[in-house]
Amino acid sequence: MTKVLTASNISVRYGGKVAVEDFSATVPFGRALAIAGANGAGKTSILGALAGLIPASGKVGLDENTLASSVAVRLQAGIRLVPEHGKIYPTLTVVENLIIGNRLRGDVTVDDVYQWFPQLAERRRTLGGNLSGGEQQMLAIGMAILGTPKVLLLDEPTLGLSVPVIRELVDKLSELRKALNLAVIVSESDVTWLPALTDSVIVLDRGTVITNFDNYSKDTLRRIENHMVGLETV
Amino acid sequence: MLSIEFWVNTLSSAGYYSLLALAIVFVYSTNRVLLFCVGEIGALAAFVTYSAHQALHAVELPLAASVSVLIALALVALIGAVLFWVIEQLGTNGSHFVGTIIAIAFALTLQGVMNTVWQGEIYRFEIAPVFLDLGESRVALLSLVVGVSGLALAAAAILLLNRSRIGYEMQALADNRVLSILRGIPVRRRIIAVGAFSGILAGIGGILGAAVTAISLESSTLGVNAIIAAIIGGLTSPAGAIAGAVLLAIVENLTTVYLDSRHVTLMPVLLLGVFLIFRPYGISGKAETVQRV
Amino acid sequence: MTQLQEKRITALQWLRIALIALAVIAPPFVFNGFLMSLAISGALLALAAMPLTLLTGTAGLLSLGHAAFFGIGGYAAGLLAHAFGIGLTLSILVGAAAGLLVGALVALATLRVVGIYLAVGTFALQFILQPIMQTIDVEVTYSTGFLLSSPSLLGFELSSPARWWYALVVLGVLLYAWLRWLQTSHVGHRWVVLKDNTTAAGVLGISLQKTRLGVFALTSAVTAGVGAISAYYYGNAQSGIYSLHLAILYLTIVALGGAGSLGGAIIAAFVMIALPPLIDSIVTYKGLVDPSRAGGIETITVGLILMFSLIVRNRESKRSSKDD
Amino acid sequence: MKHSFTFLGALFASGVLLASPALAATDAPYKIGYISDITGPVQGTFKYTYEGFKLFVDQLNQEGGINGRKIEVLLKDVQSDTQKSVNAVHELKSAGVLGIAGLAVSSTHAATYAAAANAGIPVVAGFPPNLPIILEPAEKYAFGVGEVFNQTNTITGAIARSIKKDAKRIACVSFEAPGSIYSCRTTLESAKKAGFEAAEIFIISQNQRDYRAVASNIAKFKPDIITDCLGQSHVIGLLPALGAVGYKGIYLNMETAIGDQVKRDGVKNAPDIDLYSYGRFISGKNIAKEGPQARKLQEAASKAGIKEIVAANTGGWVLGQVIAQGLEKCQGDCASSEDFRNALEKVNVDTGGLTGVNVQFTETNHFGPTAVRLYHYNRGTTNFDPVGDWHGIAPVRRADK
Repeated sequence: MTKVLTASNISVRYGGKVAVEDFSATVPFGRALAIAGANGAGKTSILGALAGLIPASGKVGLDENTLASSVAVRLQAGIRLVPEHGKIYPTLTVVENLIIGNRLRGDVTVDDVYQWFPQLAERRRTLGGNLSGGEQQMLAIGMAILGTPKVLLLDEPTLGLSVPVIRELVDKLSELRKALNLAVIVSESDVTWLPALTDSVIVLDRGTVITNFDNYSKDTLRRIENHMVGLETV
Repeated sequence: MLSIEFWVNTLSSAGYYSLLALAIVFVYSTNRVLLFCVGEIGALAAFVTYSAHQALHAVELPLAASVSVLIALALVALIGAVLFWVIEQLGTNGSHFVGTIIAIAFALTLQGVMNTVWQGEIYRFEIAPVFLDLGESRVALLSLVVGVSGLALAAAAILLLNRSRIGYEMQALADNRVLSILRGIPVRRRIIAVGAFSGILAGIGGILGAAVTAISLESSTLGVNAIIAAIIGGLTSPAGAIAGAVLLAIVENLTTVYLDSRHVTLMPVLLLGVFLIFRPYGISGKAETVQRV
Repeated sequence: MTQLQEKRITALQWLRIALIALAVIAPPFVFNGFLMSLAISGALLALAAMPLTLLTGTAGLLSLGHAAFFGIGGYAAGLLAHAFGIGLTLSILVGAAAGLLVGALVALATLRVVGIYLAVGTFALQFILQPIMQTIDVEVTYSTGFLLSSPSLLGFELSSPARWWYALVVLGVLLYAWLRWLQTSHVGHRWVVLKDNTTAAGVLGISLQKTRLGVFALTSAVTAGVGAISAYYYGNAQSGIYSLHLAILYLTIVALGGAGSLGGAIIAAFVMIALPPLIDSIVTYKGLVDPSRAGGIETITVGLILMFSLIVRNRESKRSSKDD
Repeated sequence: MKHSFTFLGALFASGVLLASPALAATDAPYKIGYISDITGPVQGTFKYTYEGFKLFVDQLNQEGGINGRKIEVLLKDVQSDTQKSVNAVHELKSAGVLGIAGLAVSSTHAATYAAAANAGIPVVAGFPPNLPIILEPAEKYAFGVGEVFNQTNTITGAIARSIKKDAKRIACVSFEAPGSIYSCRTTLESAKKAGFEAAEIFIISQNQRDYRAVASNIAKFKPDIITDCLGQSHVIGLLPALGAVGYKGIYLNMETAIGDQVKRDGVKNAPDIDLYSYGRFISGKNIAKEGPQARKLQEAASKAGIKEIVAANTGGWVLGQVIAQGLEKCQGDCASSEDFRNALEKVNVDTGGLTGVNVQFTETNHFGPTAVRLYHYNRGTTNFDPVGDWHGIAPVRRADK
């Protein structure tokens, strides 16, 4: 049984500009890691690199075997990215979105998704574009976990959602993580939800890792925030 | 009032216009490119069908007609695929009207090919004329067949798209390419499949059109009316393309009956002008929310 | 930058200026009748291609109505000469005014649409103007088209190819300078914003409608003005000349010249003029190909050049957009 | 931008080398330019006139040419493009031609004449379309040996009357081009003079591909006779459509380089249409008996593998005769194009059976009197049999002068 996702020395360059510099992390299955940092810190680039969407140097592997950097290979290996924007097809209905997601046959089926997210079952005929923010996020996660997911990468999942919806989402995510034994990496720029969503955090500033914490005491949250705002430097 | 003949003529024009317009809509909704060479692809299919039939007929191959149609459709499918492959070379940042100029360049190249190979000759399919006497007017069976088969094939193509997984994937691709990559759709292969599929639709439309008119370089101007039909129908909706084609066929035939047949080209363009001003996104086109002015 | 590099840069610039000066002054002395007519046709194409480069390249508005605006200028010259005996100079102004009006109308009619739909509006214009021009041909000139002769520009008699060439060169330089100034001025910046990011334009308080109306009317007026000059050079304004084919030729020139590059458009215009005789002599050289195929091969070549230049130009801009 | 500048410059420079003019020699052949649409959009109409012209010139050169000098033909294929036509005139002037023959679609004629006039070179337009500016008072450098519809169609009414004495209603079908519309106008005027009560024009639009609607319109008019001024692609589309809508009556086609086979295919599936055709130049599988030049054309054509001579071949042959006589009558060794122009105004060619009357130019009329003959299509023998004699047409003055 594969037990851990390892990412080592991931660097991303756009032309001359360096977006991410030497990022490494290991996430055991069933655990969740947060990548925290202000906008433009390189969070989205890291997730894109892990999913194979964005060309990057460095290695990504499940246990010992390294994965090729094509999206298709990473998908087959079970790595699923839910992007920040354009995470569902607004012009297709819920069921059509799920049919697209269901290309990769596997353990989790459309009915499972309906069980995880009952609201989607009720609104199965409505167009994605007509769903609420929270429902769209659930549909996006539903599409991503179809087939046999192993790693779930979420880019700013709580952005733009109301507090009750976020609370429901966070509970559902931890349920999913345990039930499907997923390794989860969440990019977050809002510190409040870190403890509920994840077990450890790596803080980034303009592409470089500043520090990381593997527990969330009150003090840790304050220090993470200072780093993000630049009050505390390494 | 309007004779049966009028309705049969309208039906047959609607038949081949809807296939051509559908090809335009599939292309536009996939990569926002206006398929200016739809008429040339149709004319080329007609020429290839005719020449292949002549050659196969000489060798007395059975089923010569259907084999030659298949050869023609295979060729135009290839051309559609190559067009999409070239447009893909522009990469994602290639704005859609660079792609459209590529379609115009394809139209030019295909005209050159037809001019070089068939040298401006004009042919007709040897289809024995069979007439039906409905009421007091005589109606050519061929017009009926062209009309019915055109509309039926167009409806089938839409059903294929609205019901099959490949259909959803094509729509998904048009909607959001990055998400489609992330969900495992083989984007490049699907895009080229849309190209081939649109080429076949345009090819069938061209062959049906030529069956009722003539096989000549000039019959590529059927593409001009098909573009108007597609735009009136709303460039982003397949059903709209058929509605646009039927409306265009009615306007064309009404013009010939009541006005002077000379204005057959002008009236659809005026109709297009009216749509551009009052309902720019056509009968059932979805508003282009991304770039709303 | 070292001293040496600076020296080499200025030398290069001097070489370029010298080359351009040579290309401008030499032709009437060096070329024979045929090459002179090619050069003048090329100059006329370049004059009309520059405004389209601005419209499509800088402001990002694809137009298929370029031949129609060209025809408006031609017919203005024809009607004025036929009815009032008015010469070239005034025809250019009247033609430009007519072009400005029609251009503004088309822009107004397609105000609520974006991108490809505007190309469709100009495409419709081509098919609306064609029957109007044909009716004028039948009713007014018994199908010959307007015959225009003895052109003189501001008193300068255009009686010989050399005079035509120098007049067009002067006009070309003036037009190039004016459009280049516009491109780099605040007006030009608004066009670039119009092209690249319509939402940003809204934020910056740039009225999209006014910008689009302005650039469309301006480029249509210039094109119509050149249309009047061209009608006098060819001595005839007839509906058959202003075809969709001519509009596509202009698009090819703009694409070959590179988006927004006025200099590129000028060079591409001369290349596209030199191409047919070049292909003809290559194709029929030692019976390489049966001459009756030459026409088709030429059309194929123009199509392939248009495609090739688009892909190369696009790849270049993609590479450059990566750097900044 | 830098590397593309050099690439584009090189392309243009090489164009200069290859197109430079040929060299000159003492008793050099007479140089005649020929401009036409050989590979362009309307080549189906024009390449056969050139074919006839070349047959005549090659045969004349074999017989030793004129005053011992051969005729060298410089062909410029302009594909019915105005810009290329004007550039071709300048190219031919640089090559030192005495005159230019042929021309492509009528929309390019005015510009070609204008450029040739500036260059002082006479232009003799071939079959079919000729602009009315060659009628009296003709433009100085413009001549024509084809069809000027304003003149030819003045007789169409009488010809239609001669086919069916009691015919009352006539329809004329033209396509959306100024020359063609104007031709039908003249036809309908002559029909009214010849006693037709109802006469109507039907215009096929520019890219009209679907002729059934037009055909049913024409049928609804219930004409006794339908005549036309159309191109090849229109005739191929219209005749079957008329059959399809059940038109039973006479179709009188004006031969404008359409060709007999196209007409045969058109009426093959329309048994009720009684097809007639009229034209200035004879055509057919064996025309030798029509006259000496007809026999020569027949021999030259069969040698060149042409099974059936079309009117355009004959038109090209007569164009060759006119050019040849112009060169003969040119004083001295016909050094300048001006001499050739003056000689052309003295031309009076006996076409040896190829046409009804001689081709005769004068100082003020560069087209001259013409004649047309009526043919009836015999479905049995698939021949077009002549009906009665040639109908002479008096020269017509220009409408705009």
